[in-house]
Amino acid sequence: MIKLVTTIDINEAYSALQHPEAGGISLFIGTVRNHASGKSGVTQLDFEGYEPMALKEMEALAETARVKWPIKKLVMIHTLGTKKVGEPVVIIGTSTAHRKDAFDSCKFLIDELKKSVPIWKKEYFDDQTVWVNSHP
Amino acid sequence: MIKLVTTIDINEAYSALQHPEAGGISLFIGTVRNHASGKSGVTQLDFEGYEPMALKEMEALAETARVKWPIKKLVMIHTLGTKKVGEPVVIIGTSTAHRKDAFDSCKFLIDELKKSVPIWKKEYFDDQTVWVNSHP
Amino acid sequence: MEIKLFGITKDIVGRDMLPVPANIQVHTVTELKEWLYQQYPGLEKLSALAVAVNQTYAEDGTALDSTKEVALIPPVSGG
Amino acid sequence: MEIKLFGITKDIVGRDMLPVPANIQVHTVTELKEWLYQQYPGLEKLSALAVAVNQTYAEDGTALDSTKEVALIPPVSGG
Repeated sequence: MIKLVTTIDINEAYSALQHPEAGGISLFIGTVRNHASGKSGVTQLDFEGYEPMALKEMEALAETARVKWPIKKLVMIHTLGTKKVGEPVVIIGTSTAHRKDAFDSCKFLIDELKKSVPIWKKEYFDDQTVWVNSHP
Repeated sequence: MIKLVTTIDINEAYSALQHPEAGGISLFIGTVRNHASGKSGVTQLDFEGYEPMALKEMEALAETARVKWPIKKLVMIHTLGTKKVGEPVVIIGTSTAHRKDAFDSCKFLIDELKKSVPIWKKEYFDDQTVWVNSHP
Repeated sequence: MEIKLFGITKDIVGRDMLPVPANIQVHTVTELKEWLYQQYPGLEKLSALAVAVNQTYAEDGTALDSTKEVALIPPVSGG
Repeated sequence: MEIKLFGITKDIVGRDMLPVPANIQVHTVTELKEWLYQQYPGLEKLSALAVAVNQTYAEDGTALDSTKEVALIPPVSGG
């Protein structure tokens, strides 16, 4: 299950990961923190995506992960739009027969998603907005 | 949140992991597989625990993890009683500011739980029952 | 002194609580295990057998007495 | 040819779709970026700027033409 949504449903993600031969499910949920690197007071965030390309990149990462690990089921869901502190913005999940593969593949997918999937985060502070990572 | 239950509620675990300074939540869910090591045809499982000691061991593991990683919130929930294939039997979760700490601490907790927490799994096959790990 | 039994140790002994007769002297974990292996040879075939005293894993030399909660801990298999 | 803009590139250029005038010759990703940096110096201050052609990351030498979907990809920050 790979998709872009406005709101994450953890139960839906968990259900999509169930498989009779899976002994372990690793889920990663990224949430909005109230402080970004070196700054405090994030009040909200906006996520914008280049949607068709983001989905293609997510599918490509999933394919790479499936070659590296014996994954039974896989979930990559990212939200777009406005989020408040504490809200989930991304959920990644893998189910495998053995738990180490679930942890390793789940971590790979979130690490790579953050590097290559064309989604952008704008942080709102009291007095300014910042597109995260844009400037050195 | 550390406890022994009859049924795992994933939403409850997720809620207990939320924290405004947490950017990442790692969840591990262990489920009943339909084949154990080398054998096939598990029809159900029973989990039995030495409950007060199991809770003490889980608390001790949590304390060790909190010393090793900057954990915001932590969940360790194990079920006892009869489970069918596919049902969740354990859920471990940690929330941290940075995702690597969440993955590492979550994996540590499930690895150590499986080594030391006094809970026993009995597998039912068509023609026999087996206490897992009992014999060399 | 009574010994709490769990998992396969309960099946081997045939009950979930084993009283140690008053005339049997078991002052340490090691002495308890020696006595148990004589009475229930099946216990010695397990891949491991730990003893918990007051709900904590005990060492071989840990002292036992009837005021303490003593339990056999066969190989765990939770998760 | 039109260039899709996202995130901070949209703010720098002031719109989400930038037409490349017909008299401007940009045959490759490198040529497109050179032209953009002249027109919008703010783009050169970004920590990185990739170009996607047909929804795939393109190399500097990838050929461009008006039949292709071209987009600027500033540093991503999802997750």
